[in-house]
Amino acid sequence: MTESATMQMNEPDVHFSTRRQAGPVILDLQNISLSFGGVKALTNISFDVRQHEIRAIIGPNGAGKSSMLNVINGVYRPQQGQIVYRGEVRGNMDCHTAAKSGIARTFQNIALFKGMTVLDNIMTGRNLKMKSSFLMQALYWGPARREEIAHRIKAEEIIDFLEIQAIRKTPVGRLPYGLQKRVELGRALAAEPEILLLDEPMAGMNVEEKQDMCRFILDVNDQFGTTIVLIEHDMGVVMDISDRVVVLDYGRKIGDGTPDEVRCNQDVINAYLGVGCA
Amino acid sequence: MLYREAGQFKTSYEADGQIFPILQDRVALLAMMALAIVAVPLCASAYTLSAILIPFLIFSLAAIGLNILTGYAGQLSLGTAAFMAVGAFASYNFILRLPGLPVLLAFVLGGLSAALVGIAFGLPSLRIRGFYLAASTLATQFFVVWCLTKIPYLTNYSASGVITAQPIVILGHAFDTPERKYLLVLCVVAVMALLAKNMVRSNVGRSWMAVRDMDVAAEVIGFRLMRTKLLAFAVSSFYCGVAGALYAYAYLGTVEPEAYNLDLSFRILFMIIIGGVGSILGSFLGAAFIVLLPVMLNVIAHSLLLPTSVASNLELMVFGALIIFFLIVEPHGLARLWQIGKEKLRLWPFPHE
Amino acid sequence: MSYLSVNNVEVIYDHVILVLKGVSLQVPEGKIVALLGANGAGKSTTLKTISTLLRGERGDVTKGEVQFKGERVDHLTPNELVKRGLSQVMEGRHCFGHLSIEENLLTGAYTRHASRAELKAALEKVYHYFPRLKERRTSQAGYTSGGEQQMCAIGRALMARPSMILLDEPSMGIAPQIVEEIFGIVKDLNSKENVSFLLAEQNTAIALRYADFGYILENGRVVMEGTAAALSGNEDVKEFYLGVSGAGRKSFRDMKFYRRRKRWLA
Amino acid sequence: MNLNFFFEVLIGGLLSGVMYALVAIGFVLIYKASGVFNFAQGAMVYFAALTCVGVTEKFGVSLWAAIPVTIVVMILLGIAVERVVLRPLVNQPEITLFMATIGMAFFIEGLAQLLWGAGVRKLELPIEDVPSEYLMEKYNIVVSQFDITAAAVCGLLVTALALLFSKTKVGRALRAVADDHQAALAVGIPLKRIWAVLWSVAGLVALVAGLLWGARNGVQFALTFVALKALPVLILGGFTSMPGAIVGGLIIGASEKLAEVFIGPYVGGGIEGWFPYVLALLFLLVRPEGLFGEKIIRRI
Amino acid sequence: QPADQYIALPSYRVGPYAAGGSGFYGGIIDYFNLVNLSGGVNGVKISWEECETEYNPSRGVECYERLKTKNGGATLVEPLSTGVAYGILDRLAVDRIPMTMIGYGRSDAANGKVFPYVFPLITSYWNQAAAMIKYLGDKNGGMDKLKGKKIVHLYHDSAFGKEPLPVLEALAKQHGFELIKIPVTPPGSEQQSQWLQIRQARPDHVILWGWGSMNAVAIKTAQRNGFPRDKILGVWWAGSEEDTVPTGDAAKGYTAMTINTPGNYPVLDEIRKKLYAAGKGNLADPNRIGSVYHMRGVSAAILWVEAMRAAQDKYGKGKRVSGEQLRWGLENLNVDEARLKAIGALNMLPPVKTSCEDHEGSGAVKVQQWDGKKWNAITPNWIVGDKALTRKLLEETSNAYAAEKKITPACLK
Ligand SMILES: Nc1ncnc2c1ncn2[C@@H]1O[C@H](COP(=O)(O)OP(=O)(O)OP(=O)(O)O)[C@@H](O)[C@H]1O
Ligand SMILES: Nc1ncnc2c1ncn2[C@@H]1O[C@H](COP(=O)(O)OP(=O)(O)OP(=O)(O)O)[C@@H](O)[C@H]1O
Ligand SMILES: [Mg+2]
Ligand SMILES: [Mg+2]
Repeated sequence: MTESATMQMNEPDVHFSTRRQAGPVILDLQNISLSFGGVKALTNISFDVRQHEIRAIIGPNGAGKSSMLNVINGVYRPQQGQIVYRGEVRGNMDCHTAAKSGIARTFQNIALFKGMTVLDNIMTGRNLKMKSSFLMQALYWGPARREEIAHRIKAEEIIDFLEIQAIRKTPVGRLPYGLQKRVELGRALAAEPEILLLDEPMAGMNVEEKQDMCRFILDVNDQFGTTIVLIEHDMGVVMDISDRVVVLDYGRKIGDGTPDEVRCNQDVINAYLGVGCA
Repeated sequence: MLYREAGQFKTSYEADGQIFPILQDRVALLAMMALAIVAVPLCASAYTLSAILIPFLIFSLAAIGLNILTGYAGQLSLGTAAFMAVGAFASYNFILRLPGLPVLLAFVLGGLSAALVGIAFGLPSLRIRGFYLAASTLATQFFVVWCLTKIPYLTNYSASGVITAQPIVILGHAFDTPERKYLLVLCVVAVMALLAKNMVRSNVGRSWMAVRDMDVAAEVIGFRLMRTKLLAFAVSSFYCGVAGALYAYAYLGTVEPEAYNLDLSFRILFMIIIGGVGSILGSFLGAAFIVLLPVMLNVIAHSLLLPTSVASNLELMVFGALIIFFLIVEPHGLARLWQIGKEKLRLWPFPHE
Repeated sequence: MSYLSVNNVEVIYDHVILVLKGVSLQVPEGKIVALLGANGAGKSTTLKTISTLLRGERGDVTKGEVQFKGERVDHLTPNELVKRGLSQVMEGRHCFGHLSIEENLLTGAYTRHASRAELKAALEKVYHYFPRLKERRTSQAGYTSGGEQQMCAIGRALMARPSMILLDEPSMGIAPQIVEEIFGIVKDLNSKENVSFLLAEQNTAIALRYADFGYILENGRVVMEGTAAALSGNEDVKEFYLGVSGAGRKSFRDMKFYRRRKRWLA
Repeated sequence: MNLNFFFEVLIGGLLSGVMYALVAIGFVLIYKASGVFNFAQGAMVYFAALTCVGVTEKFGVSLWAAIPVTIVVMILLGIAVERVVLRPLVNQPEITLFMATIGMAFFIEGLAQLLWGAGVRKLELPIEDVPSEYLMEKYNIVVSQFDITAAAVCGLLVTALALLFSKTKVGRALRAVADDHQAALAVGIPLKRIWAVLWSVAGLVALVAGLLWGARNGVQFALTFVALKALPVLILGGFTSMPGAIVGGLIIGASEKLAEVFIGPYVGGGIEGWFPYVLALLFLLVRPEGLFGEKIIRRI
Repeated sequence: QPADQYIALPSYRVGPYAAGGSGFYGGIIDYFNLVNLSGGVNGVKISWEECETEYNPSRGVECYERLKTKNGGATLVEPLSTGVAYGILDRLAVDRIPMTMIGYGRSDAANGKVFPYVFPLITSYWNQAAAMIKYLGDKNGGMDKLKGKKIVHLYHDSAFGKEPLPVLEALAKQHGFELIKIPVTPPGSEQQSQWLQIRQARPDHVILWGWGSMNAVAIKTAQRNGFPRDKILGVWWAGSEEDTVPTGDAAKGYTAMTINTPGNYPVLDEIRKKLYAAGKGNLADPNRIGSVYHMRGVSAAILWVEAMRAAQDKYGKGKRVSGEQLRWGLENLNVDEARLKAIGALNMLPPVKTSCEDHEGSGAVKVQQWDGKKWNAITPNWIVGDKALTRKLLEETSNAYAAEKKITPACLK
């Protein structure tokens, strides 16, 4: 079952060689500063994200990585700086507009809807694409019904892709941590986003599960061309799958570049990695 | 092993999306509906119909309304009775002022008026949460009842401020006997319950639950908090409004605003908590529990030949104790208990998966 | 005699979901024991069974018993267990959001009848381990970052000065350097203060590096146990838990789509 | 407008507010320390007052002998509540616990009437409920001596409880429990004992409120309704703040009286029922956690 | 068909109004027991069943529906609750069960042409309000002396409190006194602002149209604000021991309306002797015998038993009468002083004579005053207010009701 599902989603593994090349800059963060009361979470940070790339953000605990993601999708409003998204300067925007413009994300502390099943959680991801009025939905009739079924098919594709068929009707609250992370990814994918923000998607997983997760991320990036911004503490993963890495420390940017550049950056080694490059 | 899904394969998402995907459930439901429509009016006594079943159905409807707001959208409300009052008094006035208005349409208009009031009082929920909101909904409760006692127009200048529901006549048929009233209420409740079930299993319902479970995340995903919450208030109040109108028209007949007091709000709240927060079925189970339990306790207490005051107090104590007991046994309510029962049945004869 | 022993425990959630199917394990005094296993294997459940926190989650221990220091403890309250020297760091942080970091740490010392000076010393020790916490000591825990909360949860458990600690995924969400530090602290406490550890961990490599002994849990059953060295040497463990197969470590980029999924059948 | 009258209304309102605060404290105590919104507080007030009066009647003892007996009863009640209701419901959602307290309210009301009868009783404290002559003569303002005493008692209670919460280890533990039962258990906070103590203290607070309100209005079932007066106080002051209860009480008391006297006549009167709620609600729009309540943490 | 005369009693003995409920229903049952001890009504035993309503309309309706079919069908019902009474109002004519509303409920129900099955016996709120003004006029030395006086109507802000307003307003116009209306939000556990307003207005009299705990609070707050209690005149719901006892000395001098002359009567002695001495009394506390609520219960039962006698006289002595027949009995009551004397209740309640037009049958009340220990009547004679005025109002509103309900007013045979 698992295999057949994977089969229909993926062509044989030849595509590594044909990995998409990173395109033009899609998201440009300029001089972002954010503070909470006295705590400076981010100070004057600039970096960009190119289309189709996997961009990692790393840094010690409390460096401001999650806050950065929150700024990108409009949960926090930076006190300073601007965000250029798809070539347009983005004014103060709330998370709803961010979602509408194609930014989806997962959360560090899993933010699934605990009382709903896996399938329903994934369906919520498609809400922006649903058009029928609530009266139609109440009648569950005609277009509303067709729409629901069409979206259900999409959701099922994602379920197959993430290999979580067996738990589609389980309330997410009952799932073990690792699977919840996977469902959260599914919910974000359901929105068919242009940019996917992932906050520690592999925390609390063992190697095998991390491998699965990496595979999903790479596939998404690959097949749908989704741009991915990733926060992760597992250096193995970050160095292996990301195209470029930003390093934050105490709200400041201390490094930016390809994994290999970053790995050998002395500041980064001091602040975060601890060990030098080979 | 009567109850099992094994062998019932769904070949389309459409089939899987049915309200009751399991055949046995569907059969049981149809049988129950048939029973309720045909057998009950024939066999049940006037007492059962007019003192048990009608209020049970009306309270179930109100409980569905509250469940939409509290159970699905997560906004704890203590003002249910106020919305019921708006529904009742609005229906009364519509019929009074617009002669010839069909009664059912008046109920709908009553519900819509309640929905408007609901939206107005739902606005604070955008900022206020949890018990703060719950306590604030009491403002609705007191304010609405106050308005109804203070504005004589609403009670048609009746000296004592009571209204007397007009007779229910639909297409020339008078719904005046318990049987007919019962059938009317049954139909209204069944249709509205079906609509509610549809809502909660489609996108609106998911938006409510998302807001309930984690509103920040819901916003990030793209739900609009304001629209979602206000819609929940509106739909919920609509249901309560219709229930309130039925309460006046099909049950009490003559009502004073006091009939929609805080006590009633609380009773409906009990229903959804005992029955199951976030479950349409639970609304029915809870209503049955709260309607029947006091009656049963009363009958039992009196058959024990205790002095009446002792019996009445014991009744109250047992009622309270049973609420606690059920919460301890299953904090998610009777609906959850029912579900566990079904799961057990499915696994039978094995104790667990 | 072992310090902590779990004998043939069976756990059911919600009356119908059987999660642990007869788990037995031992933690000898002064040793570090690692509990490994995939997601949903039942590691957290095992730990919660030991610390009797299961009751609050509608889980029931239907079989088996837990002994700590030679005494049956499965009927005790968590508070009595902490008093006897057994603390738990729960999965998912569980800091008291409205309390400041320092207040969080101080609640950890609730069961101790410590003087002000002693408390201060204990606090300093935690701050010494986690300097980041010292910086954030007055912030409400609810507003600190994920990693800071994790440190706070670990620090809080240390405040009780336990003789045995159950650690549930201490490395989750923690920067690699600090992960090493945390395990360093574990080793430190273990060797200097003879504290025993039972740690559930996904980061198998590091867990086996520091542990003396390991159990592997699959589907609610112990499928393999042995010294840490033996486990690290096992081919299956290598492949599935350490991510190295015959040819050495594979890049995460080059994962095959269809892997041989070996599952232990018990 | 007659200024003297204005002040009379104001002062009367402030003092009534203190009486509300007295009940609100009981709520705050439980909420702050366990995250439970205790709906049974009103029933406990009634139960305490009725027990006190019932004991004097049944055993023919003086009030001073009955109070210690009632204290013991309230402590037993607290222990029973923990044992029977709270312990099995550890770690359940707030709404479940809230519901359980409603069940408790029914039980306690039934029990109170079963034990002592449904009759209406009088309770006389040795403080006369007549206008203070001193204030009457000096400032020509009518303020009851009783109310002044009640205010003093209330102030004392609040100070003591506020100190308990902010300065002691138990206070800290209580706040921890309110945040996360499971984690509180894990760090070794003896939830059972703490809850039993807490509910006993809440029982004592209820007794104080019951005695004062009972002396004011007579000991009768309606004492359970004073809880409704305490709710707006609670949301205005913040569920988690002792000083909030007092300040909220003063604000609510004063503004509701002023509104009733000076606005009421224009709209048909009787606005006291909803005015405090609407006021509190408007206030919450500005500060959703009340005046002094702990900020609700919403973060992802 | 059972031989018993069966009465449905949807009562309330718990909750906020338990004190009143237990006294009232206690009185009824005591008197029933007394009658049964002496062989019943011409040999017909009375049976009854109680059902706890908690004063809640919805539970009251359930109780009514449950009780009405038992024992071959209830022949009379009395809920002592306006809400419950309204809830079953429409059902009575269909079920052919008469309902009494002794001293409460809608006043215009006294019109038997529109409300054939409803009997607000002895006094309705309107006649009571009229009598209050009459009393105040007399107290001031004549109705003309009321001119320019200030009377505060302090009322429970509900249907109950608003009921007397039309009468009071009409009388204010007629006699030229100023009526100041001050509502109290139920349940009325705080009245500081109202009493400050009253103190400010310096009225000559305060009518306390209160209920339940509101009364004690009103009296206490009056004391706290230094308002003389003897200027307060309560409606009968504010004139029981339950309203004054909890206030301690504060109620000394307070006056209230009553339909029973406080005191002791042979019938009460008999109840003491035959029932309580034998341990068969209904009240938990024998000291409450003869209390206001208890006496009212006994009075209600006396009138019902008289109605049974009247009906039996017409439809067959010694036989149980049906609800319809008992309705006739209630409509043709004639309990004069001689009859009351025979019962041992002379002066305990006013004579009652009903007719199709007048289901109230009396409208006479007394004023009583609390001396700190007990109630004492302070008007030797029964007071009757301006009945012509209330009659006119009654015709108007009941006919409006009939029009709304499409009822053709007519007397039943
Ligand atoms: N809403 C907030 N209010 C106050 N302080 C905040 C808030 N959000 C974040 N902070 C602070 O900002 C800093 C950065 O937090 P952030 O969550 O971005 O860290 P992070 O890099 O994601 O760390 P980790 O790896 O531990 O998750 C932290 O010190 C945190 O305490
Ligand atoms: N409260 C609960 N109700 C129902 N099922 C639960 C509950 N908690 C856990 N489970 C189930 O029990 C199984 C074991 O869960 P547990 O949390 O012990 O796994 P774990 O090994 O700690 O996994 P992870 O590595 O993801 O933390 C899982 O399948 C999970 O779905
Ligand atoms: Mg983070
Ligand atoms: Mg775990």
